[in-house]
Amino acid sequence: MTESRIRYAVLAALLLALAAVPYVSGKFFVYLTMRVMLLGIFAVGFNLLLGQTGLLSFGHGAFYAAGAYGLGLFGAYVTPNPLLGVAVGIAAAAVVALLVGYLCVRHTEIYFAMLTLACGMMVFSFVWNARSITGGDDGFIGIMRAPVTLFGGLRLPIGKDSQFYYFVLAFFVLAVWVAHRIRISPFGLVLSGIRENARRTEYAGIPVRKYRLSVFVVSGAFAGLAGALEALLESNARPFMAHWTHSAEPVLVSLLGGLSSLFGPIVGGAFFIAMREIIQRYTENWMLGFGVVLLVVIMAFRGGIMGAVENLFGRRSAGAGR
Amino acid sequence: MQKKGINRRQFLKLTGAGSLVAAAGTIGGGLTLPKGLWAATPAIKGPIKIGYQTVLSGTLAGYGEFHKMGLLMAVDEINAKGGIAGRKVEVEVRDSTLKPDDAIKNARYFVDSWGADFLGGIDSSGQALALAPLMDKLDRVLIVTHAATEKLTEDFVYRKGVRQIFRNCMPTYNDGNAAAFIAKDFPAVKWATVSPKYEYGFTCWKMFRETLTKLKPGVSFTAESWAPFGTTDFRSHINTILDAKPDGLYSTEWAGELISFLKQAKEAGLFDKIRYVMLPVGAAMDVLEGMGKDMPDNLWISGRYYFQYPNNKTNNEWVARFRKRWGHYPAYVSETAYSCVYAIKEAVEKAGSKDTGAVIQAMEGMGMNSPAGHRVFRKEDHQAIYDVPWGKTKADPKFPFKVMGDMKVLPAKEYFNRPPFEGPGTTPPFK
Amino acid sequence: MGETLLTTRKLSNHFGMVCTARELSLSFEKGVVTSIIGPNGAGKSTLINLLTGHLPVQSGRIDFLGREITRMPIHRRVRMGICRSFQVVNVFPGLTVEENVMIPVLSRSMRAWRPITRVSRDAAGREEAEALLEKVGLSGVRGTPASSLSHGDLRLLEVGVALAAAPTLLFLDEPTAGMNPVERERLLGNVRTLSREGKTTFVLVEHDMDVVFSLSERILVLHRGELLCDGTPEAVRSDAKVREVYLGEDVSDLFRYTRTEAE
Amino acid sequence: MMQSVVHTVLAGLSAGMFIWLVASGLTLIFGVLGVLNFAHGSFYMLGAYMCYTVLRYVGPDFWVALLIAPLSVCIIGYVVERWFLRYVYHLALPYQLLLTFAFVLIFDNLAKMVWGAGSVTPPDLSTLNGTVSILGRNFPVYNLFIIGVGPLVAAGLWLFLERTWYGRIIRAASSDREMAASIGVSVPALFTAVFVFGTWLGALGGGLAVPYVGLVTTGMGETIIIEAFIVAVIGGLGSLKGAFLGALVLGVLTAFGTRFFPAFDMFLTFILMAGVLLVRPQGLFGTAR
Amino acid sequence: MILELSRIDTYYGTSHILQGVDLSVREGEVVALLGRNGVGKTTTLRSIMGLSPPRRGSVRFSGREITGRPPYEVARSGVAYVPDDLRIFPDLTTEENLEIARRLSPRKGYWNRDRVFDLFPKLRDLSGHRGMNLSGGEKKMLGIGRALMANPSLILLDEPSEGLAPLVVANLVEVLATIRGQGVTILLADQNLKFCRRVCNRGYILEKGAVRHSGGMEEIWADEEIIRKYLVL
Repeated sequence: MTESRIRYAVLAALLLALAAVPYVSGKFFVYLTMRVMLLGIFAVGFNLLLGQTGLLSFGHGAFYAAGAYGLGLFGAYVTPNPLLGVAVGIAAAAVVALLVGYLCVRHTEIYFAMLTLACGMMVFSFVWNARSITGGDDGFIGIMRAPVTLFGGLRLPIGKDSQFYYFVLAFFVLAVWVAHRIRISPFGLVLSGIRENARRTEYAGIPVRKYRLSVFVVSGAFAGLAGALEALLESNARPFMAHWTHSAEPVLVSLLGGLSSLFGPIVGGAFFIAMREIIQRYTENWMLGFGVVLLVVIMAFRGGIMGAVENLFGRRSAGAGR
Repeated sequence: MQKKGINRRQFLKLTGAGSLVAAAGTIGGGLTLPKGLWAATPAIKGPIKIGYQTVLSGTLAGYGEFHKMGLLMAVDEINAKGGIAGRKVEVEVRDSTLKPDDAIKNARYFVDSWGADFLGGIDSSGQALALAPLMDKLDRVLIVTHAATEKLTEDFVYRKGVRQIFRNCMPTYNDGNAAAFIAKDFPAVKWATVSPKYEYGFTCWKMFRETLTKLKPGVSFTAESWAPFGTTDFRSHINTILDAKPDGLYSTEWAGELISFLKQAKEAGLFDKIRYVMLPVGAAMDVLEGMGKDMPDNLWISGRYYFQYPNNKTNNEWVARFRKRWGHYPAYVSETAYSCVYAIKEAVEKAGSKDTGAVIQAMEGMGMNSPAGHRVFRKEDHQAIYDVPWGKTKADPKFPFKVMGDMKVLPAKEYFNRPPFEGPGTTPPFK
Repeated sequence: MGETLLTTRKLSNHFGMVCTARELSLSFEKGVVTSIIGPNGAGKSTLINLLTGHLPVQSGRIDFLGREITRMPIHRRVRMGICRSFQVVNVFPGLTVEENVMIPVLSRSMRAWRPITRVSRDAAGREEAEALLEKVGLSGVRGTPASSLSHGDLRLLEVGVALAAAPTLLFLDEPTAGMNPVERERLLGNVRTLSREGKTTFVLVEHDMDVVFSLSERILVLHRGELLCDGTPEAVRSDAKVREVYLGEDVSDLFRYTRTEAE
Repeated sequence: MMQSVVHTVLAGLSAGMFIWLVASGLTLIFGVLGVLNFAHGSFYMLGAYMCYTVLRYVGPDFWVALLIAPLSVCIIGYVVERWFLRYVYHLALPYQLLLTFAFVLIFDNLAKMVWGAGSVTPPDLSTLNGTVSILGRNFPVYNLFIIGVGPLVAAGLWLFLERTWYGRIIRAASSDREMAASIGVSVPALFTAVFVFGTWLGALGGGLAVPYVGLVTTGMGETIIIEAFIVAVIGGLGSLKGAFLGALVLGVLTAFGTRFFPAFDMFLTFILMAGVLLVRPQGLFGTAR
Repeated sequence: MILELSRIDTYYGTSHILQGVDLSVREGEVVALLGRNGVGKTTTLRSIMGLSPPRRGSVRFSGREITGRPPYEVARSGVAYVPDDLRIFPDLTTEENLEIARRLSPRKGYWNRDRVFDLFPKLRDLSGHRGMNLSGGEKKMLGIGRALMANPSLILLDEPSEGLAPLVVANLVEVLATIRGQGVTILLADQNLKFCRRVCNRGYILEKGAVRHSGGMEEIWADEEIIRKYLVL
């Protein structure tokens, strides 16, 4: 009882802190926080696949790109309504994920990783080559942030970053909440069953492949949401969103933060962005610095940052108990 | 901070003090004045901060280094002589990694966190175009020193009115249009290309084709071979060209990829079979030095600046100073980075303010002397107009690499697209 | 005795040159606790693997409750009522004991597809899981991750997870391996009770002869993929062939059995 | 047309051989150690830089450079295996990838600090400098040499693995680590040795690339490591035979794609990879793991 | 005593497999580990070899403590292991499978390739065949041959008679006698009591991870009580 109360209090405090960011900090910090939230949405969704189901995808950039281009094209040709655009972006990502997933989920482990890599890179090549639709390597530029229309009449402008911040925050909270609910839902339990022991899950009467495909699509939809929001934030969509180097980002931050918890990927994402930012202020050789930090993190705490934190607190409370 | 800035700008607008200060700036321009005098000018407070981004990692990191050399030289020179309008110049350089999202992040960092007054740099077209829609929000003057896409100035500055963007380097006009002007005098009628498989390559080839067709009806374009970013093996591309048996080859390959391409093409005997070869960025220092004596003779090359042109005191002295400090000949990005700081200096001192609106006003149509010669920022699209030479590669005992001989200099005005950038009469040749 | 649940016809399987099932034709009746025994390599695990879908059937046919299931995927056999436990503990190590049994419980209803509702609010499912854990004697550790259970508890959980699928026919592959006597007794007690309830029919593969003889109503003896003996415990115990198989062939008596090794 | 096809094949073969050289070390390391070494491309890059350094500062003798450079990179390979990789063998694949990725960042940056940011170009080499005319079109002797070196390395590896004492141990340990230990193989030492040998192969590829590509840059390993990965996967992870064949197929296919289907040349590689994986997830010569 | 195990406890994960196993083998003896499936025979051999190091207790070989030593050191000190699934290196030919073991061992002695081929003439004909193509019986010969090539003082043999046709088992009895004649000590685990009776001097009977009984083979053979309790139904 008290524990859950503390948890709610901490969450409420975190949410308040996030909501207060545009009021108390500089614009750049607001922007970085938005980037952290975007990466967080991307990685939290991705971790439903890696952390929850035990499938390593190297092609999630494709769904991210589908979300971004979906929103961009919809905005340019149909209506710039951002909410509809985000919905279209998510739908586009889910459709691409369904196609890719249908081919890939029959395999697991490294074969799954390699197949998703190949499929993602095909999407990348397509976006790069379909210049008349996507703008090629220049990207799809000039995506505008039209005001959000709610309940028929209420118009909320999101043009300024300080306004758009709340748009992102709302989706971030929604995404984290959905991911949280999936993790504690029967569906999520079955997914962790598949991760822990796919064979045994079959012997529980579960059609494992269908579940894999479902979670693949769901996590693709998260990627699509992040992509659509980034398209709005940066006013463009780029082919490199689908590139494997971008697909590797959620892998990296999930591992950094820890696969086992909901907040691991978000912490990893924040660490990833903050670390680069900090290192970059001191040296041009940020790659060296970042590489060394990565080495230390992997060699020192293998459960990721969140794992290390949990261990620390676990040990402390155990010590206090004695 | 932001609110204060707006207030000040509004204040200046209301009182007309802006023009007053601008006038003061014009009087003082070019003179080295003691700090104390400028300190009395209320419009400029604190140092002049320039946030500069360029690629510092990956295969093209060499360009970033050349940017930095020119940039630091300008900053040191200016600071040694009392700064801009008596204010010290501060510069921070960030790795742009060639990724558009990093370019945006860097720009936001410079403006929103570091407090930059000006932005400079930008290597890739994708980065420039990604950053462009953001510029009126950031509201700082951005001087693009390397990215060449004409869309930046035509679409964003001219059509969409993003007035914060300026470009002081050659756009694709030189790579495409000017190449056609040179090529029209050759007997070659069949042309082919090996170019990068991205917008830059496509655009230049299109410009070249269109302009050359206009200048010399009857030319044909027989083969295109596109090399993705990161290509190191051009043998298949070379085969494509050799199979097509063109008279002329046009290639906008650049940097390391151009070196690989040239070496491999030379081995394959391409230059024995094709007499007319146009390399719009072949005069880049990294290519000339990288190829060294291996560079075939009689290839037509150009660049966005070439250190032997113009052959005047300003340029020659600058090249000498550059060599003394860095032990290199200046690359074109060194010149544009160097001139970028001086353009800021001129504009600020002309405006008497580092305020964005005032500086834009001062910069529009502004002319300045630079190592590359006289530059004028065209009012309509903020594109700097200056001349660069085309010439043929040849050996010179004074240099360990091939240099540009038989220089031809076309006036930039004759081959730069003109506003309104659509409809007849906006693309060369002009009557 | 009761109705026939499962029958096989001429079921065969080979691994390379080794024959692990040779034209096995068997049937299992409802309510009869059956043990399958035999020395190493007799083909006991292969038989279970074939029946539950773990291995593809090379030749022969399997029917369950009047339907052919020879090529049916595992999860559909489970839905029909065939489940198993494994020789090596094969549970969900990272999940708690309760979650371990919740997966099969949920999967029986379509509730397993629900993505947003909470498992913890699924009262019916939890009640069922709780009842089951109570039955197998693990309700005290329901919140413990399976990976930190003792070996005996893990074996109980192994059986518990299999039971949670509410099978009509349940194969237990060496359920008592590595258990201490107390745990073994608890498990055997469970099997007896549950068998008496009549919902589930048990088939065991066992090495512990105390277990086999105290529990089984019918014993199948396999040897090199063939059915050597099939009968009541008493009949099997007194079978001379069975004794020989367990003591090993007498090497001086060379030609009593057909040779299976290709020489 | 004939001329074009022949030259396209030749171009494809020489390109494929480079991918093979990199993929061979990658495959060997994966086959024996079970580690996907993302930093293998960095060894390729370092091999090229070391080769350049020897050429520039010791003397323009390519063969000497080719001898010294890969060996010097082996020291780095040793450090990576002995002090870092060894401790993550038991971890899941993504962690190994992450660790080796960290090394990619570090090596790229260190190379930039040591050799400068721009590309460096080697001095002129008189070695194998000419061209021969094949069907009326020049083809560089060096490329022919590379087309020869690829199979030579393949044959050498084959001989080494099939005919030598160490080769047998490696084959034994790669199929059954535990049994190898039970007959007296010191598995940790063997792993170090194989990793260093794989490093040598990668660095050798880098050294050979110096005259071929014509310049050395940081980040040059990234393009080739992806191709090598693809080849290793197509061929079947851990199968040298598969990697060799995969490299040939990929090299020739890319050459033909560039020459005859330029619109698709970026797709082809991945279509090939996805196609092979869908039909045979374990690759052409791989065994299901 | 060439081999002494005192109170070793071995776990697989959380599973407590060996619970205080004590046994000893004198030089030149052939000793059997008896018991039904799953009583810990294989684990005992693996514990000696260092493949599943015991968590407690000690293993001494030739008077030296080898508990917790890596397997390759145990192997080099003169112990050879023939697992029940033989683990013939599939990529290596018969000859290579033999040679690799000889070259890895620092010990030289009676056994070499020709001696092994004399012992198993069949292997000579198969010397160029890859391990993966051999039949079960051929693998068994090769597995024992490979162990001999190291000239070990002690061979650990897991289930030598399992899956073999009676004729082959008979042959095996002779082979083991020959090996023993060369002064090699053998510790074998088998379920086939009749086979063990023919080759072994003594036997240990394991049940549930501990030694329940030990004695001469004839004594065990004669004790119907023990046979019924631990070995048959």
